[in-house]
Amino acid sequence: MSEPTDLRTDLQYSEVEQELRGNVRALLAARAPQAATLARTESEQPVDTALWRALADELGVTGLAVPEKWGGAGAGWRETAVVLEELGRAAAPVPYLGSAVLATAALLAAEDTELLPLVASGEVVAALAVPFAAAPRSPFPSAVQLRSDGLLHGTVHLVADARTATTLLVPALDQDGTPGLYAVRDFTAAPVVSLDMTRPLADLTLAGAAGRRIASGEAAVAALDTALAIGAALLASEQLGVAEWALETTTAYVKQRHQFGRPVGSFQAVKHRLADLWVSVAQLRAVARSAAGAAAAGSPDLPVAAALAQAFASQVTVVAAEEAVQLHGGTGFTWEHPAHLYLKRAKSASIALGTADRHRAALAQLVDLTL
Amino acid sequence: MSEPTDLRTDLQYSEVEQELRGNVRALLAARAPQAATLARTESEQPVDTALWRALADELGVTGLAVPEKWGGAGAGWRETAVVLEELGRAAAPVPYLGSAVLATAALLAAEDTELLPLVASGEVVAALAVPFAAAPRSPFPSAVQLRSDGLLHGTVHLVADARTATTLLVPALDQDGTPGLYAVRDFTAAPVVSLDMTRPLADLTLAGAAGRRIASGEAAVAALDTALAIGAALLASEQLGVAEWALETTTAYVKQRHQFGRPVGSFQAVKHRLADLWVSVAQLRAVARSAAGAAAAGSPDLPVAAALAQAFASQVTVVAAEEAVQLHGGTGFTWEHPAHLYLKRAKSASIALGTADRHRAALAQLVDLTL
Amino acid sequence: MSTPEVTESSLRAAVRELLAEHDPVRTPVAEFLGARYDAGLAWIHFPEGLGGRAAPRSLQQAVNDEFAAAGAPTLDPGRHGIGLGMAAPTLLAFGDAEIHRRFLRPLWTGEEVWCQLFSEPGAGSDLAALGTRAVHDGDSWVVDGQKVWTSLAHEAQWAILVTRSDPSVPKHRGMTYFVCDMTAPGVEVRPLRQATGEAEFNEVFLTGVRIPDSRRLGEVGDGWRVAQTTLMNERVAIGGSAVPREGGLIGTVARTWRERPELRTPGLQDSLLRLWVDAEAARLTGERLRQQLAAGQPGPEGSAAKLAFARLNQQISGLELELLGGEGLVYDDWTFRRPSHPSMEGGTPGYRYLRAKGNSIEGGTSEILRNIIAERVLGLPQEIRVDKDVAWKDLPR
Amino acid sequence: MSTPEVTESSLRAAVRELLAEHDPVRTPVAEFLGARYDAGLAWIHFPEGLGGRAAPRSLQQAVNDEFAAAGAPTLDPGRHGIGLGMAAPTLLAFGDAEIHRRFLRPLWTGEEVWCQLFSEPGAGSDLAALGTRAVHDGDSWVVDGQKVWTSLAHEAQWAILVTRSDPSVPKHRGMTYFVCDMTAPGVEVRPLRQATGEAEFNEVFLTGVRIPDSRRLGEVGDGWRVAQTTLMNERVAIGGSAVPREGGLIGTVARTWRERPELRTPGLQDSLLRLWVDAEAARLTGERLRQQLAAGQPGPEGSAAKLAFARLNQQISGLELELLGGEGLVYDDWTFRRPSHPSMEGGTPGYRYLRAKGNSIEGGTSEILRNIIAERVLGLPQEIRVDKDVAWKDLPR
Repeated sequence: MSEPTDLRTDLQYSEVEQELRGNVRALLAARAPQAATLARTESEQPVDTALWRALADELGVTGLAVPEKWGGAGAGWRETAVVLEELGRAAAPVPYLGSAVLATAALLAAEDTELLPLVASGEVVAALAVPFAAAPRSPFPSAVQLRSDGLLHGTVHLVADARTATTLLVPALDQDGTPGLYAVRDFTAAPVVSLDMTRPLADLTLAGAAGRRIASGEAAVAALDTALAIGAALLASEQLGVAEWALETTTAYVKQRHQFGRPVGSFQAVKHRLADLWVSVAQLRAVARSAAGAAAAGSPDLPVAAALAQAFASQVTVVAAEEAVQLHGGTGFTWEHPAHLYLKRAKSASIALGTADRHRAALAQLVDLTL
Repeated sequence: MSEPTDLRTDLQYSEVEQELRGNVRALLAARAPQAATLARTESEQPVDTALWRALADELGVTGLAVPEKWGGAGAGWRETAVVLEELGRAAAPVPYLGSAVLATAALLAAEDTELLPLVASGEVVAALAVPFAAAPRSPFPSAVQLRSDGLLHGTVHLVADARTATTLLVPALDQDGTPGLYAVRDFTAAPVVSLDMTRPLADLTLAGAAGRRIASGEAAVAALDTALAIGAALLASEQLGVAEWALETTTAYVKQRHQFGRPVGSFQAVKHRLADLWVSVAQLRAVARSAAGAAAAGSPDLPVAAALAQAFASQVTVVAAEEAVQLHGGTGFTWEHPAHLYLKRAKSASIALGTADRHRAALAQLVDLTL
Repeated sequence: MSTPEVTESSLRAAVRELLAEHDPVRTPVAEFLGARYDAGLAWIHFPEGLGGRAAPRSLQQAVNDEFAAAGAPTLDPGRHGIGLGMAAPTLLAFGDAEIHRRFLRPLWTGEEVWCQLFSEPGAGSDLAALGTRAVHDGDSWVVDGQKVWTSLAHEAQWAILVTRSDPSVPKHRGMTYFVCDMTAPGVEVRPLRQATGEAEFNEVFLTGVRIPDSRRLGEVGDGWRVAQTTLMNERVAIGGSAVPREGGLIGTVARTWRERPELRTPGLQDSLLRLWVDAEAARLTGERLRQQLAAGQPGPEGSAAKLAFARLNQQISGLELELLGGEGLVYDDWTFRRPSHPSMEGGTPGYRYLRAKGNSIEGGTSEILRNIIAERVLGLPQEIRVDKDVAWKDLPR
Repeated sequence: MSTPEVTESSLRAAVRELLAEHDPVRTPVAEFLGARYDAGLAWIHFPEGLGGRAAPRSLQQAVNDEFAAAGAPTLDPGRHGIGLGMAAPTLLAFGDAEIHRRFLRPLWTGEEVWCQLFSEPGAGSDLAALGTRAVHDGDSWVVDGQKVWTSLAHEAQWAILVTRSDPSVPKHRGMTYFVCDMTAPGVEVRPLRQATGEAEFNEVFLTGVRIPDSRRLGEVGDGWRVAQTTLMNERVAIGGSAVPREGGLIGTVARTWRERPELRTPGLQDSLLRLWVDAEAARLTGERLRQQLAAGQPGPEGSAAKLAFARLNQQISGLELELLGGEGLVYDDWTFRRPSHPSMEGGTPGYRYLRAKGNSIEGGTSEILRNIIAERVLGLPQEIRVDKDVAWKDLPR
């Protein structure tokens, strides 16, 4: 059975991280209130590019995980995870997970010094061209091929954060079947009606696109797998933010909403459900911190930490969002109330980067609990 | 996908059944109070043979499922199920499931007119010599063999209701590997310390025992499988009785027990848990009636009904007994309070005749939900 | 209660007689149903002349079966369920002869659609907290307020309406119940959009709506008791029809499982089997309830059936998205629309998942249903009430 | 709060000095611990002369680590946990100098065992309802009543005891707290047998037990506040030590899974993996709590940890029996016995299943813990209290 590398992984938030959180939260409160986010989902611009620019230029958080020598902030995945918590809490429609996590992790693994500074600065929004449901430890995708014309051909369905991306990182097979990872700027992204309205997906088509190979063979396989593992590990922090929003908003609502002459939150059944939810969210916080720590440390325990994080976060966050809808009563079921944005985010995130079922199956292999 | 034979299976209790229930309940209240049952578990006679005689002689319920022409009461499995409900509700230490259900079902399938009148009258307590955890649709057991000496040799572990049985029905293979079902009177039963103190198990040894073959080949296989399917179907009614006891006793307790100057049952979290439990028990009642009905009708849907009954009853009844312990607080955890008898009965019954997991796997085959 | 000569066979004979005179297939629906009403074969336990013949309710099934076997028309329950299930029994119980004469027949024939103006933004689970004011003015009432979650308000001619007629007494005592004309001046219906993107329901704004006192049901101040009659009939109506195995959402997911072997995993199989078991248990429980009702023993299982149904729909639709994996990330259409016939089975998996969330809220939240079971079935103590003896106007909100 | 010169390095130096003078392996345990007490290295945040040196509590871990590294002896928490964790802080906070002098040292050295006389048959979750009477008589008190669920009562010399000294005032105001001599006349200890067959706990009957007023802790009538100090320390004590992955019951079941391939099924695997995930999440949460406590930020997560621990133990031990199938039908021994060291991991699967049922009752039921989290952490309204202003003697029971 695998052992966590360091029993004493720091599961707290540092003062720097708390300060970072405060800055991101303040920006989101000012620039991305929920009513605006909801209205945006039915506009021509479901992704908030102005908010993205503010995160990049004003807070400089798009390159947290990138070393300073490659144009980043030289922080790491733990700090990136704190930003994700806040983005989840706000259901913010920005391509942070896709560009600053998935694509950045792939570029870091491939040590692509050409794109890293551009992506770290937020100038280029990049997307990893894999279906959003793809889990770590999956077979290398064959959806895109490098043909004899030296160009990439293929279609990749349901890619997250690709709608505003200007550069794709495309896993593709060449004519010998050798895996490669290519940077591509010539593609079309067809919008898909997505369950998560604040993270619209797109179908990508590469119809003879030129690509710059940034990794090949084993290195490409490793870069893709590391990116997906880090993505799965860090997505848990975004899910934590969603769950925290659900818990806090619902707690505030049941204190104020009266029925039968009493606050709804004075009924013990409601109290106990929220207490149970608080326990789950507190556990998710520890799990998410552990996963971010494993990513930050490049720990050999990352596959376990990531699978654990997704197996756990996907359950808790969906329950949190579902409880939020239920305990808001009819109000929580209306379009006007933001609860549905979080429900859709929670359910989609539970499928993203592998379902809980898929991650439990991975754990069975990793910790020797096979059939 | 298999369809229930008759969408309109009667799921009610008839007036005759309700009268039968009243008689059994009155007898058990008078002769098998829980304090006596608890004391008996640590005595030399954990099984209440006097109660058995009363059920047989005074109420005539040991042969309910046996036609009158074979010495029975000519009722059926539905009526037998009502008796089981009451025995479960009383945690009564009698070999009814073993003799009046499992062994009787095997004898009926084999049409063994020699033993049927003796078992129906309760004069002979018979046991089906299979491990109590054996599920329907298992491979025919090979624990006992008919050797060249023409005698039966072997050991069968953890057999229910065998401690007071004078006759065994033993599935055994002859030297050609042909299955047979044998009536055996020469055996030793070694008591086993059982989790369910009110249904002690025994290990059976046949050290060269003469057996009368009552079925052979396919008929033996079918008789054993039918007996196990009917046993699984009817055990759900006993489990229903256990769950009903747990729900009713706990409901009564929380009405009377005060903490914080209020009945514990006035706290909404407690109310909602008991409401949920009531819903589950009401569902179990329908499921158990359906299973008993399928057994009574000899329905081709019996395998589904039995697997459903065990998959469902095993979950609900354990939860009911666990909630009883919890909601009685410390009291429910003491030896003096009967709750633990029901907890042990519920957990053991959830394993008996196949675990819920095992029955779900059977359903996957039966209703075409395979992997 | 019933005249001795009404028997199942006499009823079946009466149906056959009606069928002989009115071709069930060729006669226009409203005309056929009108004839059925006039023959006392609509609600057979209603009085003669009002669609019934004062017969035992338990014989209704035989009448319905006989009509169904002949292919006779029935009304769409999605459009007429509130009228048939809730308004009609209340009109009968609390209306006078003029109310009966005016409303019951066109309700039964489907010529008039009904809706229910009960819930308000501040009165959901706690219906008795409602604040829509009704002020007596001459021989009519003037009504002002806002109702919410109103199905069919945009299609209905008539509504059953509960109002606050006296704010100075405790909340259960100051309500009055009316029949409200939905075409009257001051009635404004606005669609209420929900998480699925569509608007099944409405908000209804009542501004100076005048209702004649002759359209009052029950006494002034007795509206709570009238509303209880309405709601009791709602609960009885649920779970009333026989369902085949795999009849609900579980059948949809089971079919996906069978048709899409590439989606299968051992873990998802276990989840599916657990839900299959729960769904079959709920189905059998509904069938047992149906048999009990047919045998004239209505039990409290109606609340339990709705609780179980909501939980199952939510769990099954949640599993369906997980089973579909990437395909579960898409939706069909967020565009605002007004479906006339919302259907779980007809939608997409994403729609089902979202719509099922409403199942534990609409028509009594699961929390309220648990209270009902705990208090009325198990006899557990009522919640401590702080609102029993306080004038409605002084309640905290 | 602390003298500035106390630092981690000065403490470590003091420990090493003590170790140099007292061989941690060869010195008799009580003597070694006595020396540690006298050197102010027992509870470092206690005052000088009482086992401490008024140092910050956050430095205790370093002291403990230093002793542990040298193989120094510690007391068995099963036997001395109540004394060390609950009695000592209460004695310090509410005892006078004579109490401190008489009791703290032998408690620390393990020469005297303590138990806790709190719960009563009628006062479990509602501890403040307790009815054991204490009547002032001269310069002592006479105590009559019954306590229950008392660990170690049959081994203890001393008890912390809460009594009802004034039944005529509301329940929280009429309690008084004492140190009780368990060898005094009138103290009778009877084993309390539990569902597992054994008796870990006791009932304690107090009949005319005389306690000198000098053994009172806190003011007359102020026993509730004193008891809160005791219980707060109990909650802090839980979940304090680092646990490796698969450290609890989940490890036992995982080993069975690995060693017994014949037991495996896809459905059980899914259940096992779900519990593995939950157990690992709970472990990491405990570790986060431990880090918080070490950093001097005790949070309310202690209640959460106990809640999660109880649920996990129950679910895991339940799954274990299902996994074992037929073997899960047996038990080891129902014979009445008095284990001195009950251990979940050491028992049989059947024992674990039954014993785990107590985890959600003992030391605060899961229901009470949920109330605590809801009210103290989430700030939700308190339960409506009907017992706040009623004299204890007039409360319904």
